[in-house]
Amino acid sequence: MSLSAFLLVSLVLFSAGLVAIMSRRNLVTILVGIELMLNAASINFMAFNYYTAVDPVVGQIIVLVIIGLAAAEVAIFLSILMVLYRARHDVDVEEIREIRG
Amino acid sequence: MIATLVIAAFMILAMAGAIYAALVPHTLHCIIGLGLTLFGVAGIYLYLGSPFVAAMQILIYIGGISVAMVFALMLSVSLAKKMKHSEIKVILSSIAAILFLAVMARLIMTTEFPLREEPAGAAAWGVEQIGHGFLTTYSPLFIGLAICLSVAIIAAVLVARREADKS
Amino acid sequence: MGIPILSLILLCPVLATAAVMLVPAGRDQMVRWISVAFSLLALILSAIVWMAYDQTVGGLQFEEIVPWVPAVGITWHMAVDGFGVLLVMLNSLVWFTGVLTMWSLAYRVKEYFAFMTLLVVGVYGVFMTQDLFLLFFFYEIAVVPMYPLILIWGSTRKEYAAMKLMLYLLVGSALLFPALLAIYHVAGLGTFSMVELGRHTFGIEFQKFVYPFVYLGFGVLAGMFPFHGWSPSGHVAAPSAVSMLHAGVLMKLGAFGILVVGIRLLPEGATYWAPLFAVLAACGILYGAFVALRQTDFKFVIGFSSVSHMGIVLLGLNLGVLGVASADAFNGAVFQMFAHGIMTALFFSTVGYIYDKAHTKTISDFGGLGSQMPRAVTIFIIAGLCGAGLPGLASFWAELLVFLAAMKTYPILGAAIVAGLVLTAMYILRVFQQAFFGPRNPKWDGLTDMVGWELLPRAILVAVLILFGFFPNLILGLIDPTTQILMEGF
Amino acid sequence: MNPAILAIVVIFTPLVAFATAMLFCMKAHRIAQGLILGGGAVSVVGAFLLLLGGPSETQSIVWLSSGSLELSFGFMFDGLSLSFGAVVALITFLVQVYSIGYMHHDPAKTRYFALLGLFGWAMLGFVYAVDLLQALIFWELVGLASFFLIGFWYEKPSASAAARKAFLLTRIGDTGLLIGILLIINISGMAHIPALLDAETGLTTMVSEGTLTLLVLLIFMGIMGKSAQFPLHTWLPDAMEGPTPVSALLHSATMVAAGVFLFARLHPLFMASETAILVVLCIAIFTALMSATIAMVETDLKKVLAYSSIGQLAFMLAALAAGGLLAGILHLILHAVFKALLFLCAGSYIHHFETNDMREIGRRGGRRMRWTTAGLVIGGASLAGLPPLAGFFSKEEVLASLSHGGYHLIWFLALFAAFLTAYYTFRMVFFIILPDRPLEADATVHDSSPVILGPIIFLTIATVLGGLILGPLAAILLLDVPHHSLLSMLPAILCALAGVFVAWWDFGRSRATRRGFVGAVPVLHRLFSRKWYVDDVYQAVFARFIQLMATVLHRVEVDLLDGGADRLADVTRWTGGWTARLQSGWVQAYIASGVVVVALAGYFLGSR
Repeated sequence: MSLSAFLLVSLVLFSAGLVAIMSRRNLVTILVGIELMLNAASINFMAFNYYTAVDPVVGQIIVLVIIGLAAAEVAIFLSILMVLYRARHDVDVEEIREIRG
Repeated sequence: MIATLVIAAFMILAMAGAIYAALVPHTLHCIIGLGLTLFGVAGIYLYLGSPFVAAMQILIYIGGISVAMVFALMLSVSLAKKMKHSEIKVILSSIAAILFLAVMARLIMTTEFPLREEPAGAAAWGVEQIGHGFLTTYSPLFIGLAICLSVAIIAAVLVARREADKS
Repeated sequence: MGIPILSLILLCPVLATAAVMLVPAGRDQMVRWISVAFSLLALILSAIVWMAYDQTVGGLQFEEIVPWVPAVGITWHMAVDGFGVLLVMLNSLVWFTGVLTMWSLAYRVKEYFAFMTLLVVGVYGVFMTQDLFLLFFFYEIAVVPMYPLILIWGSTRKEYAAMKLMLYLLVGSALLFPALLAIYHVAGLGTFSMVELGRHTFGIEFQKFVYPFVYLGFGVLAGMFPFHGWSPSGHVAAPSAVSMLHAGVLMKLGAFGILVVGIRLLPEGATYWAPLFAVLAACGILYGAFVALRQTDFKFVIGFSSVSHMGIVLLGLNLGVLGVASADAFNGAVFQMFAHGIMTALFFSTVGYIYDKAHTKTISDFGGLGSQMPRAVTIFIIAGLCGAGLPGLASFWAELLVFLAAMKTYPILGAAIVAGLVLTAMYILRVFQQAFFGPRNPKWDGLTDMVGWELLPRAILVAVLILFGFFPNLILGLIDPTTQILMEGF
Repeated sequence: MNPAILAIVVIFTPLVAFATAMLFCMKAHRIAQGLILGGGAVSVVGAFLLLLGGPSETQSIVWLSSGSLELSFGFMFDGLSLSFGAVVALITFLVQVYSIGYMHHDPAKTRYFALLGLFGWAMLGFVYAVDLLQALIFWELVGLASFFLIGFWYEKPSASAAARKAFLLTRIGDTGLLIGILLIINISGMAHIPALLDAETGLTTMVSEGTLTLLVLLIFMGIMGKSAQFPLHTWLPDAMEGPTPVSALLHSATMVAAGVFLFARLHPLFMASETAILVVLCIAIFTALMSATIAMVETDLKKVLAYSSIGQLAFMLAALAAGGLLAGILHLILHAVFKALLFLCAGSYIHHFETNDMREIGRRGGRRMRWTTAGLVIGGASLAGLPPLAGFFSKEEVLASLSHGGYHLIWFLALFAAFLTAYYTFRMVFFIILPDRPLEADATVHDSSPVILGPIIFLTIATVLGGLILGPLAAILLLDVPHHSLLSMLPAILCALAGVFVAWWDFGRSRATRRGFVGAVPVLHRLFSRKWYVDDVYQAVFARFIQLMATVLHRVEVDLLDGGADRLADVTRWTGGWTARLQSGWVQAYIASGVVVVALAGYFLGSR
């Protein structure tokens, strides 16, 4: 297995995340897309860490941080989602367009 | 050889889960797809010599995050049902994503990476080193993460509760 | 390195901002006392710096050098030369008197003083730092609080004025920032230290190209004709102490920037462009005076007089670059920065007082105000006479030195500017006559005149004007050695 | 005692009195009055001590140094400073005493007295100044004091307008003066008066005659403003809006004389330029004739005196320009004495009758104020140049210096001006002492109080004996006393007597028409009573021009510079409005476009 293989896997994950973000109307599925993209980034870190980095601790630390941040993000995201749901009984992003210019 | 086969299986699992999650209409199925991907990624971490991170991936991501998402889904009943799904949007965004994928893939294939002589063994970067790193050089990161997490959790509680009071 | 006195001065407004923010809501009196205490402390420290500055040696003193971001060569490098000492003093004086002027403010006191001291931080920083990056950093700190200050506490089309001011100044910054980066990059020394950069000789073509960016970028803040549009409306809209700081000190940042960045680092570019900019500055002097003649609002008159008087500063700088008139032009320009700062602060402080009482700034609404507010009127008249260049008040010497240089370099232009003094006298006297003299207007009989502490800040400024009006050598002795060092660069 | 210390006492005591009165005594009128009078008395004593001490070395310190420039602050103790300084201090003090009575009922008299102190300081500082810039500073401060004193009754619109006009017109002259001084500093690198005047190393050796002419004419502009010479004279008659003692002190005796004093101070420079002399002579003689003609038709007592001041100042300048240093200074000093006397008398009448119209003063019994009337007649006779009063000697010297200088046409015109002077002066006198209808038996007319009469009587005596100072003055100025034959004095005496006689014929005798001979020529009468249309020309040309410029530039500001910026902002906003429509708020579209852009960028950048 070479570095490029891992990078390609991560690219596929990232693209899948993009599709999810761009096409879905449900906030939860968009969150799933974001998680996919974060994972793609993590894979990249780990792969470069394994194949090229001088100090292999760095990559792992960053991945751990990403995992932690993802947890925080999900906590916030879900609580907002709950509030939003209660207020509007809907989490369809096409309806949430208050930043329209 | 077996290792190669195993890692290839994990990679395929990860990719398949991701594509499934991206395309499937039902929200719950989507989360399941994410779970598959996370599992596959954990396998990849294992192969890349980091059992600790792989364990964390399973514990936090699959055990924590996915479960939380499912719970959230369950709490709001109508969310669990199938959402409106517009085919045209899926097709358009898939085209954009594939365009992106193609360009990036070409970049990856044509780039020469400065590879290390030989991949480091697991012994050189075990849990001990990670812990040491977190407590010395990267301690600001650690502290920052800790603060961020606690703030996020407190904020999440506050946001959810204040609205509950109002209603 | 002894006591880092410059950092201590800078720390005063920083601590004041922090302390003011920590005061519980509703304790307005405490906010005021905190502000006045810290500004007094800064004033005392500035006075110590002035006393301790070795005038026989000149040059940069009280140096503090601490590496900050060594990777790109940013250093916490604080030091002042004669100009810096003078302008730090100016800032301390205007801050102190500004706080006292706003003593009676009642609306959102805490936020007001927090923003105002933040602005002061930026101004101190620019006058003290010898690091190009920090200079720009502090410059922006000084500029940005203007927006909320005008928007929240202002009057007379405040949204419009605040937005206009912000846009003009941001355009200035946009010109400036690439120019500063280009200076850093082209020098290739890997340091932002202006002392180091000053030793480097830039290519003549580069200097010619970059200098206008620096000049215009800083010039916008200095109220340079024809990019002065923000200044009159900004002054009019801002609350009095902000106008004081703004016209009194902030506009000097622009001129100071031209001096320390433009002229010191790019002398040949400055020389190349000086004739054009000198003529523009002269136009600004006459233009400001003419337009002031037509204004109907107190603050607009002062605003345009600021354009006119800052024209003298800019003219002095450009004439100094041309170097025909030895040190007089630079000395005059720097002197004028100080004198105009004090004078305008006095103007706005007094007009602010009248406005607070009468709730109008339209000149023709008044008439015979001299009977009702003799003290306020007297103080305004002193400021006005200073503006008209009356001997015995500080600006006379500044203008004299610049005019001297102008007469030597461009005699016809110089004569025209000297004749412009008549215009200055005309618009000032017009205000006196319409607002203060004439029959007593019974509408204003209820107004109370300044008493006690209200008189204090204005009295301090008047005293400063008169002191340096009669003993100009106190200032010239301070700045002349620095000017001599500057002149060696040409 | 060191003269420098004495000079500091003389100059700065009034300042201290002024500051103390302004800061601490605004309510305590009596204390303020006492302070100012005390300061004035100290100045008088000091100035006379200096005068008795005789000329001595100049003393100065460095005041300002910037680059190569060095300015000094110090005092000159030559005959000119000492004699004029003593006169200034004396008349200032007398006017202060007089003001106690005159301003007795004014509620703001502390301010008034304080300003007199300010004026005393500024004027004395000017007289002893050693450096051109130092002189300029005090010169401007004198103008400032004048501004405040003319506008003392600032609630009267005419008074504040007059103050503004005085400040602006003198300021126009001062522009020339400042340019001249700046040029001198630039050329010679100094402004120290004795050094500039030095015959071997001074200014005259540094520049060509053309340049020198330019320089002295620029300085003369300042003199024209301050000493009210055509065409900058129109502020002086208007300045009569101020309290009468102020007119006596500033606008006849001392402040307006500052211009003449400066001319005398820089006399050698003017003498070095033929052209400048001619220009000054022409302006001076024209001013003298013009002011005399206007005074002939004026009925306001103070304005007649104001125009006569303009004319007499022109006489002084003419004498100085013709080379008669002694004549000019003598007339300067003696005119200060008798013109102050005339104004104080006028003030006494005005204080009593509360009108400025001399015909009305006469009709209401002005001549019953005997002491005042005596002062007026003696002062008037002196102004007319009747022997043996002070004015006779000085005017005699002036005319003699003109004829000695060889300017015969000017001499002749000056004689004519002297005739006119005698004519209008006695027109004024006859209006007051010989009113056109018999006086009623009015018991209420009485003479003024002793504080007012004291200075008048003192100055009357000084006017009678003034001619005696000729010898001592020449000695202190180190000049020779000229001797004139009786024959050479005859034309002047005859002119004066003729003037008095014609005035009697027109206004004094019982069947007089009281219209004057000018009244027979309506065109001239209108020209004179409209003051030669100078003010109208100013109004029509300069004021309108400046207003027009201001309006045009104001439009430029509003429409072009400011408006242009606003238009730019409008365009931006409009563009923004259009582009905002692209912002659908549909986040997914943003992301998609972002992805496409990144992909394209990656394609083009990656293909390199």
